[in-house]
Amino acid sequence: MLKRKSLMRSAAIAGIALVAGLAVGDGAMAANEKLKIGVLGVMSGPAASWGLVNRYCAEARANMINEAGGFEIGGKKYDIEIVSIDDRNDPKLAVSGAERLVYEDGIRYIIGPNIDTTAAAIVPVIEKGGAMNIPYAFSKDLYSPPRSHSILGMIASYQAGPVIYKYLQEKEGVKSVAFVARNESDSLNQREEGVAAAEALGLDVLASKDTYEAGTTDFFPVMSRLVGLKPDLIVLSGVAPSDAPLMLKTARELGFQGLMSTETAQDAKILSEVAGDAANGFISVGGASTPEIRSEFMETFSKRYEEVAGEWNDEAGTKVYALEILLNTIKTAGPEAIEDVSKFKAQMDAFKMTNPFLKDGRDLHFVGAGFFDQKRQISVPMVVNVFKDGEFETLFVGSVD
Amino acid sequence: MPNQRSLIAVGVALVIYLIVLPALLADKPYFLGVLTTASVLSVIAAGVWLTFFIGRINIGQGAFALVGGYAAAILMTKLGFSFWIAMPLAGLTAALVSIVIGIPILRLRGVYFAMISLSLTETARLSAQSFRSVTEGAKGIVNIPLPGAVEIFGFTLIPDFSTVDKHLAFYFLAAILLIATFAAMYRLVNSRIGWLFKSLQQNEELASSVGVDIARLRVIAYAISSFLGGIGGAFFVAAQQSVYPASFQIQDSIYFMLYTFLGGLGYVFGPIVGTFVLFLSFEFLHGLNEYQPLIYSIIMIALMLWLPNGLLSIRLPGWGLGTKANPERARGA
Amino acid sequence: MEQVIINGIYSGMQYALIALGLTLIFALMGVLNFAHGQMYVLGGFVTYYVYGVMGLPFVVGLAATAATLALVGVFFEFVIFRRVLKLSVREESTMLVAAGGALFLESLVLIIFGEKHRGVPSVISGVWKVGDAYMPYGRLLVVAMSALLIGGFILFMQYTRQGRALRALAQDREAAQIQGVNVDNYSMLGFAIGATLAGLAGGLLVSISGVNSGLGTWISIKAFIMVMIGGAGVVPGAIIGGFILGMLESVGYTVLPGGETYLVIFVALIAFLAIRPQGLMGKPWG
Amino acid sequence: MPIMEIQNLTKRFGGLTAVNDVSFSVEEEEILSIIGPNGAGKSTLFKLISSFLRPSEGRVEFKGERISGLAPHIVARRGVIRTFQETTIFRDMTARENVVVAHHLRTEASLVGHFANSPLARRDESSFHESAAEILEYLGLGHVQNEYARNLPHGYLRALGIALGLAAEPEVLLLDEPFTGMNQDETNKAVEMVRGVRDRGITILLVEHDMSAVMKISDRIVVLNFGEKIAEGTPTEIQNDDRVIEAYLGREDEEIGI
Repeated sequence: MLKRKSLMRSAAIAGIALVAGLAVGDGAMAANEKLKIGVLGVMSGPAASWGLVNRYCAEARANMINEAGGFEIGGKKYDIEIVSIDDRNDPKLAVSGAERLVYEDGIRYIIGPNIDTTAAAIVPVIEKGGAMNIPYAFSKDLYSPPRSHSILGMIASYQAGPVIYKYLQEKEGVKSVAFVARNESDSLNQREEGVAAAEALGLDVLASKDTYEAGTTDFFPVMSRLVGLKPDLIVLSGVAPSDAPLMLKTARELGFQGLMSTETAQDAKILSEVAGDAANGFISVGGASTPEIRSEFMETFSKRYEEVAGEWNDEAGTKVYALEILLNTIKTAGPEAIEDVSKFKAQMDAFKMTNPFLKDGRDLHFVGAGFFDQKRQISVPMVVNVFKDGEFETLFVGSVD
Repeated sequence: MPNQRSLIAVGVALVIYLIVLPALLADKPYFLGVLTTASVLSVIAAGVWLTFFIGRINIGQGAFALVGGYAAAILMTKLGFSFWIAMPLAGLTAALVSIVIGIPILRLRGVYFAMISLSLTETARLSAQSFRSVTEGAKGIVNIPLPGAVEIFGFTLIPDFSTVDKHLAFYFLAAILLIATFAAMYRLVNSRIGWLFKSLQQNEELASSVGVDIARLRVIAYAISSFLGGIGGAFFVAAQQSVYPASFQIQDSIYFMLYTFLGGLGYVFGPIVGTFVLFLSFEFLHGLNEYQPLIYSIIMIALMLWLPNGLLSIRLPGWGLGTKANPERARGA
Repeated sequence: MEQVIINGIYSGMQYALIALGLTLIFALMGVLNFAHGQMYVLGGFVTYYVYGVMGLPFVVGLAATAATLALVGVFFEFVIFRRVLKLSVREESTMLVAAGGALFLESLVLIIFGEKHRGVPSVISGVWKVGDAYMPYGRLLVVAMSALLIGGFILFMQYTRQGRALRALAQDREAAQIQGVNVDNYSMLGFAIGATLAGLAGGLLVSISGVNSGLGTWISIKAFIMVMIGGAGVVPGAIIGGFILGMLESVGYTVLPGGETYLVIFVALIAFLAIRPQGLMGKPWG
Repeated sequence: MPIMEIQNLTKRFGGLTAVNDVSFSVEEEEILSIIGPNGAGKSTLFKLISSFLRPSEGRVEFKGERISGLAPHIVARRGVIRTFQETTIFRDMTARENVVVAHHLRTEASLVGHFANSPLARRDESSFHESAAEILEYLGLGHVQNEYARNLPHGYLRALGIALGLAAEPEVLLLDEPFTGMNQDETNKAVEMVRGVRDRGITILLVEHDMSAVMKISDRIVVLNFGEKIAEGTPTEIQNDDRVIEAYLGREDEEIGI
C-alpha cells in the first residue's frame, strides 16, 4: 500500500537516513518503508517444528537485512516485516490465515504452508488474491499448470530419492530396499514416489506398504517386520524429525545391519540425543549447514537464527532460501513486483543469483520444469548428508535439474 | 413461544447478518471469509448440539464432515453432479453412515460414547486413506469446481460462483445455511420431537417405559446431527476446492464440541454464540503467535469456571442458585 | 514370531502404565481427563531436563517428575475441577474444562520446552538376544520399572489406609463421605496420583522413545482405547486393555503393514463395544 | 380370563438364580402385589414383567400374547406400563411437561407432522395438555404443575411417577415400591390414590416391601422368597400362611433388629 503521503515522507526520511548513514556508518536504523512477507504454517501441535522453522528462518534473515539498513528494491530500501500465522495444519485456518495475509495485510508473498492439505486449500485464495506462495508440500498438482502461483520451497522426495538410491546402489552395492511411511497423506505420497523410483532403478523392493501411526512411541512392532525382511536399505519416507531417531534406534536394537535413509531434512541434535550411535550412517537430505559446504554468510545466519529460535535446527538449512530468493527476484523484477506478482512470475525463468549460503558459489534460481512443466521450484541444493557421531557430514551435493 | 421482543431481536440480527455486514465488508474478503467459516462451523456444531440434546457427548463430528466432504467431492468430480445436488446428497450420505454406526454405538452412554466418538474421526481419516479407488487415498481430491449456476426457465436463480464475487457468494450461501439450520433446529426443539429428545437426555428408561422408541429416536437425532456435519463438510470442500484425509481432524471434532459447550448446552442458539466467540477470538488473537493457544486455553478455562453452563447462561440471573438443587450428576459408570 | 509377542508385551506394559492414571481419575471423579496425554508429555520433559540436560541420575529425574506432576494434579483438581464439578449442571462440562486444561498444558510445554523432539541417552545400553528375539536392556529396564510402578500402585490401593479410602471414594462418593472420608482431600490426592502416574509414564518412556510437545493428544487417544477395551474406572481393566492394545498393534503391524492396523482396531472396537458396552471388566450399567 | 399370565419365569445372572420358575396370573382390574424380603427377587421379577430384562426361561403373556423379550417401548405400546421409584423422572422439565411428554403413545401425527406442526400434531398437543391437566389435578398435583420436577418434594414425585404411567393410558400399570419410605399418613393417601387409579379401569401390579400398605390395598398377593413363589392368595390367606410367616416375617424381624 504505497500512499503518496507516506511515499513522500519515506523519501524524505530516506534522504536523511542516507546522510546519517554516511556519517555514522551502518549503525543507523533508518525508518524505511516496510515490505511485509507472510509465513503461514503449522506452528503448534505435533508438527510445530515445520512451520516454526520457516518462521524463525524468515525472521532471522529479516533481522539481518533490517539491521543492515533494509533491502533495496528499485533504489529504495525496505525493512522486511515478517507476519506469521499458525494454521495448525487445519485447512480452514490456513484459508482464513491466507485471506488475512493477502487481504488485510496486503501481502503478496507468503512462505508456507507445510502439508498438501493446507497448501491445496489456500490455492483459491492465492490465485484470486494475486499472491505467490512457497509451500513445503510435495504434491505436483500445486506446481503444475494450470496452477502457477506456488513455488516448491525445497527438494521433493521424488527428486532426492532416486539420486540417493542410485548413489547407494553404485557405491554401497545396495540391491534390496524396504520402505516405511507415516500413515498420513504427505508421507504416503512420498513413499509411493520413492517406491516407483527404486523400482525404476531395478532395486528389489521388499516392503512397499508399511506404515506407522502419528504419535507412535514404540516402533518395535513396525520395525520388527521390516528388519525381518533383511533389506540392504530401509527408507524412512517423509518421516517427521521426531520419529526418525526412534526408528533408527529400534532397527539397530533389532539387529539391523544395513543402511537407512530418508529424503527429508533431519536435525542432528535430535538424532544424537535420541538415537545416539544408532544414528551413525543415517543418510538424509540436508540444507546448507554442514561445515564442508557452508559459507561464512551461512554461519552468520545460523547465529542469528539461534537468537530468534533459541537453538539451531538443521531443518532450517533447507528453509533459508525462501525469503532470499523472493526478495532478490522482486528486486530484479523491479518495485512493481511488490504489488504485482505477474511481474515476479515473468522474471522467474531468467532469474539467477549466487547462492550466498554455500561456499561453492553455485546459482540460486528457479527450477523444476522437468517435474512440473514450468519453473516452480527453488533450486535448493540437494545436500546429501550422512550422520556421524553427532554431526552431519556431506556425502555429495546434487541438484534438481 | 417467541414473544414480540425476541422476534424483533431476531429480525434485527437477521438484517445485520444479511444486509449490514455484507455491505460493510464487501471489500474485506478476509473478514467476510472469517464470518463465512464461522457460520458454517456453527451449522456443523448445531449437529453436535443436537446429540448433546439427547444426552450424548459427541466428539466425532469431524468424521461426518469428512464423509460429507468426500461424498460431495466424489459426486462433483467423478460423477459430474452439480454442487447444488452434491451438497444435500453429501448430507444424506453422512446421515446414512451415521445410522449404520449409530445403531451399535448409541447404546453407549456418558464417557463411553464420548471416547468411541473421539475415535470416529481417526477412523474416517484412515478410511479415506485406505479406500483409494473411491477417495484417491492420500493424494486427496483436488481441482474441485466452484459451485455452478442454477437456472430455471432461463432465469438465473443462483449465479455461477466463478463469475461473481466468490467471497460474497460463499458468505450468502453460508448465511442461508445457518439461518435454515437454526430455524429448523428451533422448530425441532420446540416441537414434540424436541420434547422427546429431551426426555431421552434425562432418562432413557423412563422414556421407553412410556412407549418412546428410544433406539429409533436417538438414531434419528444422530442422523440429523451428521447430516449437518456432512453439509458443512461439503461446503468447505467446495470453498477450498480440495479435500484430503486430513481436511477434518480430531482437533476439529474437539473444537465442535467446545463451540457447543461454550454457547451453552441448554440453548438452541448456543452453537452460534460459542462458534462465533471462539472462532473470532481465535482469529483476532493471532498476533500473539505462540502465546495465542495459551491465552486461548486460559480464557476457555476461566469461562468454564465462571460460566459453567455456557455463555448464554449470562442472561439468566440467579441461574447459579438453581443449579445447586441438582446435586446428582448422572455418571457414566 | 517370538519377537511379535515380545513387542506386544513391551508395548502393553507401557500402555498399561499410561492407562492407569486415566482410569484412576475417572474412577474417583467421573472425569475423563483429556489432559492425560499432556501430563505424560510434561513428565517426559521434566525427566529430559533433570536427567538428560542437567545430568543428574535417572531416578532423580523420575522423582522430580513425580513431584512436578503431583503439583500439577493438585492444581487441576483444586483450581479447576472442584469448582466446575460443583457448579455445572451437566457432567460434560468437566470434559470441556479438561480439554481446556489439555490445550493449556500443551501450549505451555511448547513455549517452555520448544518444538523439538527430545530424548535422553539410554539408561543402559546393549541388547539381549534370545533365539530370534531381540530385547534391548533399556527396554527391559523400562518394562521392569513399569511393572514395579503398577505393582506398587496396586499394593498401595489395596493395603494402605489412603488406598482404601480412595477405593471407597471410587465405589460410592456419598457412602465414602458418610464413612468419614474427607472427599475433597482424597479427590485431590487421587488426582495427584493420577497425574503422577501419567508423568512417570512419560518420564520412563523418554529414555526409549523421547518426547515432543505435540504427542499428548495421541497418548490420550490411545489411553482412551485401552480404557474402552478394559472398562472405564477399573484398574485391572486398564492394565488388560493396555496389554491387548499392545498385542493388537504388534500383530497388526506384522500382518497388516498397509496402514489398516488402526482402522481395523477402531472398527473392531466399535463392534466389541456394541456387544459389551462396559468393556471387559467394567461394571454394567443401564 | 386373566389379563396377564406369568409362566415359569426364570432369570439367572451368571451362576445366580434371581427368579426361579415363578408362575401366576393377573385378573383384570385387580390390585395384585408381589412381596418378599430383601433379595427375594422382587425387582428382578418386576423388570422381567415390564420387559426391561429378558427372561432366561419362561414367558410373560398379556392378553394371550407373549410380551417378554420385546423392547420396553413395544410392551408399553401394548398397554403394559411400568413406573419407577421417585428419582426416575424427567428432572429438568416441569411436572406438566413430564406428563405431556408421557402422552407419547397417544400421538396420531408422525414425527414429520410434529416438525411441520400439522393440524393433526396441533390437535395432539392440545389434547395432551388437556389430558395432562386432568391427570395432574386428579392426582393432586394441579398446584405444582409448573414447578420443575427436580424441585418437587418426594411425596409429589411418587404421584408424578404414577401420572406419567397414567398418561400412557395403560391397561396394566406396574408400580415399583409405591409406598416405600412414606409415613402412615402419606401411605394412606397413596393407597387411596392407587385405588382411584384402579377405579379408572386399570389393572395394577405392584412390587412392595411395606407389608401394612400391601395388606390394605391388595386384592391378591404373591410372595417371593429366594426367587421362588412360596405363596399366593388374598391378604387374609397370606397373613395366615405359615411359610410366609416363617420366611418373610421372621426375616423382617431380624432385619429390623439390625
